Amino acid sequence: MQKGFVAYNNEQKSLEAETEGIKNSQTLIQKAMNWFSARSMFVVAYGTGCGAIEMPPVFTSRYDIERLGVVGVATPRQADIMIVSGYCSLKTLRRVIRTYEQMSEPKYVIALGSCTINGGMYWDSYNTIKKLEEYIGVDMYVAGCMPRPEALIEGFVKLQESIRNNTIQPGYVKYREDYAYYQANQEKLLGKETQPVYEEDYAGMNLS
Amino acid sequence: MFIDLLIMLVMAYGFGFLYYGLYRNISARVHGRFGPSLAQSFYDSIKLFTKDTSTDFGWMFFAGPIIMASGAILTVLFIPYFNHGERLVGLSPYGNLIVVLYFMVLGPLGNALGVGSHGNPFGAMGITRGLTRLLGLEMPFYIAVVGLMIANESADIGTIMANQAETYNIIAHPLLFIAAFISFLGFLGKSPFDVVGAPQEVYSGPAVEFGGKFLALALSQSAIFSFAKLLLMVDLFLGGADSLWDLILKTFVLFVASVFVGNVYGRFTTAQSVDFLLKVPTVIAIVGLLFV
Amino acid sequence: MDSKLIKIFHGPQHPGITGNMSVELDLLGETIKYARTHVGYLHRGFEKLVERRTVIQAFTIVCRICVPEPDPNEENFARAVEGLAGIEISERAKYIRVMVQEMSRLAAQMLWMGGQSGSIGMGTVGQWSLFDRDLMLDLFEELTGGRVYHMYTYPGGVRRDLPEGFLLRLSELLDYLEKKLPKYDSIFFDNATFKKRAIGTGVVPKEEALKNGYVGQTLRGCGIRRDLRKDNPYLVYDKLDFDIPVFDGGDVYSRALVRRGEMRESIKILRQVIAQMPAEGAIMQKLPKHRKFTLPKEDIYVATESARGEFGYYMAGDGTEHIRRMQVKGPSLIHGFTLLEKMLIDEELSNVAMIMNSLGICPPEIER
Amino acid sequence: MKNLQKTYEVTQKVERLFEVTVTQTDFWEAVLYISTQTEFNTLSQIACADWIEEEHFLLTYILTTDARDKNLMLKLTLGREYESMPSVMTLFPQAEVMERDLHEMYGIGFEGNETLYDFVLEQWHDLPPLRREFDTLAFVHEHFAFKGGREDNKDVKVEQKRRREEAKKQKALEAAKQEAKKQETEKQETEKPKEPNTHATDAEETQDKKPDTKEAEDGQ
Repeated sequence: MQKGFVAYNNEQKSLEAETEGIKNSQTLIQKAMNWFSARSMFVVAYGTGCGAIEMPPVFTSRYDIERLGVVGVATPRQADIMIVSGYCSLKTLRRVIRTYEQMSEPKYVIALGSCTINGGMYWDSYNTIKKLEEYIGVDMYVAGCMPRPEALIEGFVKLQESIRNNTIQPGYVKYREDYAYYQANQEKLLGKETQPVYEEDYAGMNLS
Repeated sequence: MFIDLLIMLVMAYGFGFLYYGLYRNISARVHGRFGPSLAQSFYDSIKLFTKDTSTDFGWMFFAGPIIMASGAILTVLFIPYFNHGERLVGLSPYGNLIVVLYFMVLGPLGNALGVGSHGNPFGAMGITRGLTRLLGLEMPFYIAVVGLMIANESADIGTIMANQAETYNIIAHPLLFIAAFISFLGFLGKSPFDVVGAPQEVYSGPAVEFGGKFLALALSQSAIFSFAKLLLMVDLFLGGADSLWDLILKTFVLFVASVFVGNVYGRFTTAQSVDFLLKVPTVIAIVGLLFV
Repeated sequence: MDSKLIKIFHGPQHPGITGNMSVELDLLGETIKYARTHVGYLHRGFEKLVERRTVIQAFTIVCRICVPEPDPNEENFARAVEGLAGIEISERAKYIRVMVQEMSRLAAQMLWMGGQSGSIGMGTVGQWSLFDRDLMLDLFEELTGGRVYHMYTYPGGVRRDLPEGFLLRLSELLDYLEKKLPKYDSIFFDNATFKKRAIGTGVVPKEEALKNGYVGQTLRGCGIRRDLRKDNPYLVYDKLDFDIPVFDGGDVYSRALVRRGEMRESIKILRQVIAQMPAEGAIMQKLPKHRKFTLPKEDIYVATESARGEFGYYMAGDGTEHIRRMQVKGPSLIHGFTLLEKMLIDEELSNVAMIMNSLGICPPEIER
Repeated sequence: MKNLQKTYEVTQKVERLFEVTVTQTDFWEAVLYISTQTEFNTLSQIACADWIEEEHFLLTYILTTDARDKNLMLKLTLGREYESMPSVMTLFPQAEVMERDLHEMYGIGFEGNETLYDFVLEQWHDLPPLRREFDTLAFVHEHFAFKGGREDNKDVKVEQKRRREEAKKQKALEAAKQEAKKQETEKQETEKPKEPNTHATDAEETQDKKPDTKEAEDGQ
């Protein structure tokens, strides 16, 4: 057995142990709330990478994810789920963090593609991040390059199940409680300005 | 009386969302797919009510959706549900068509107040578009309604309904109906007049900063408001309803007609839609007015 | 600077933008007074990654350069490597490559149709056309094993032979599409609202089109008959009989009509390919082992007509198994900057999504 | 084409692709002449290759005709020490964005182009990334963390070399061990019959070795 796999397995076990404690401690109202938030999901589909090309098929007539109550919306304010569809370059990561922080709780993140898990095909690229969960809370990974639409749908179904049964600790709770950790990671990579600066003025014009 | 009003509101809420669900289902069939469940819109609204709100732009922002919702609620309360009925007439004996038309404008104005306070340019743009479009919508609709008022020599909705016992206004005044229907499409916010919240252009417009409970309130008011508009059209042109089934049938037919138009046509720009509304339906309405 | 202007960023997270890029707009009311494109949200440093990999390893990543249509990239890469290493490919492989190119072109046009109709709020067309595109992707999956990324056009030929009965299924799909295309005409191309919005919008001046290096539908939409498949034929395009649709309005509607014509031409080409393809022949030339596959110290430029215009690759070898430099120039590079920034001025905000879609701007190929 | 052949030495690379080489000082004159006097009047790409061994960049201006049927590569070499070129923006407006790209990726300056600010990178303080001396792997290991299970994330060649050497050492060690064992068993055989335990440990050792070699193959 190799070192890395052992570490990984331990990580997995600790995650599973953590979630078993939460499972049974929900009231009837919480159960109902969970049921409704699993049944209706508003998605802000931020096409950060190649994964964006498999989103139109998922949302249209071939795969029709609206059956499951998943609808696309335009703004992060209205959304429950953000799909980070593929690798994030450093410039995109700033926007992803901003989008994530604009969403109101409860919010979930589905990371699409191998490149969000460990860099995937771009593991030695200087401009893409390798591990999304260091910077924002991630609830579901869909592996593959590209993942098929069925895989994305499966990801949604699994996420809905786990929300309904309350079997995961949602990423946004981790993000809120461990904000210092996430912020330190963000600042280590992006510098002090972890969110895009729009005052920067290229052609010598003022925003006012 | 009070129970009556409550039933009217609940019915408007329920039917509004049911129709919205139907709209999603019918469009899904046009698209060649299965579509969500009929109750999906209920789930959406309940879920949105349980969400947190992450925004704070001052009290004016909170007041916006509330004014919007009260506009919709007042509109629906002043429209009688049934033909010469004792029940579910709401406040209509105390008001008339002119009051209803006034309340219909209240919603967008309240929206404008709320949206103006958050400073997002997309929201301001959406509101500007909405008010500009309202200018175009009101002209043909008001002319058509005035035509009806002149024909019936009354501004009371109950009287107009009662006068249609033999021939519906849709047959008696077809031109007025066409004009009113085109602007009714615009009032519903369907293609080709859906310029206000166009996601590809202004990023869902006025609702750009609304999330969680505010969005839920906005959705509920739009459901109630859509049903109110359907009711008004049925009352004015289809002779009102005798029974519950009659009501459902007539609103449904009108609704389906609007859904199909919305699915086939693209979106005009703001200028084009106002241009179109001020030319085509207004001219039709004026010609219709001459025949009255 | 006028203080009445509102500055907005159209994108990167915006439904009306073609991918992950943004356009910085200064608006007076809803009229655009100043526009500037910002890219870099998708930069992966492909050109650096290629330098670190061997030729065959690099082959697997080039198709990721442009997501909606990866095949012109593979074709370019394969042709550049063949040109440098001096490999001649067989007749049958050429025909298969033409087939892949045209299938990918059809799929890309379907995707474009969805985007173009979605940009003016016609959801129905997009739903239908994406379904039809998916049928094409199913065939791709059968042929290559991948829905979106195919990694099929290999230096020296193609990676696998056709599956049994593939051409039959392809021609069945073509029959279906031929029946379906008139429906798109009636719901989309002849639609009153689309005509009203698209005619006279986003006009490209004819006199600057050639000089400024615009390519593809942008040229053909303003009446200039330029297509690399005819002008600088590669593979077996000189043996095939097809037309280049040309319209001279220069606006969004003309470009849409050009694409409409191209879909029919692609079907025509595919039919000829099915009829003429030699049944026998090697699909793959014998290549050296991949650790020993070296390129001479030479450089070359190859170009392919993709569904949106000319796709050019500059490639230089350095005598080792690595590629020294591979530089990509997609059609969006010029369209997204030089053309778009100029064209958006004095347009309405409502038309931004429509214009970007009609130019076919695809950000991943701008920044690689 | 004839005009071009009169003034410059043109070599044909492949069919419909020609090459002209100029020096840095002659460049402006050449590009002006070619774009106005010959049929190659449009720019389709500015390519750049970094020849770090020969200490220069090779800039290639790829020009094409109105008929788009021939391409011309106009080549020149440029020193690597952040030198600058005259911008061709006035001749070809589309050169603006290409020069901006090259400026960011190689640090080449273009005189006359005023848009040489951030193009695809944002707040980048390192070397221009496409220069050969910029090591992307070192950069990645410095700035990013990998998910567990990818500890083998190293430069393939170095890692292969290391593993091969390790395997060699291991082999030598084992050979030495076995030699020693042989000698021992030979010694023991003279005293005692063979023990089954030694076989078991041998088998374990070989199993341990297997994943390493397999992984090295995967790494390719």
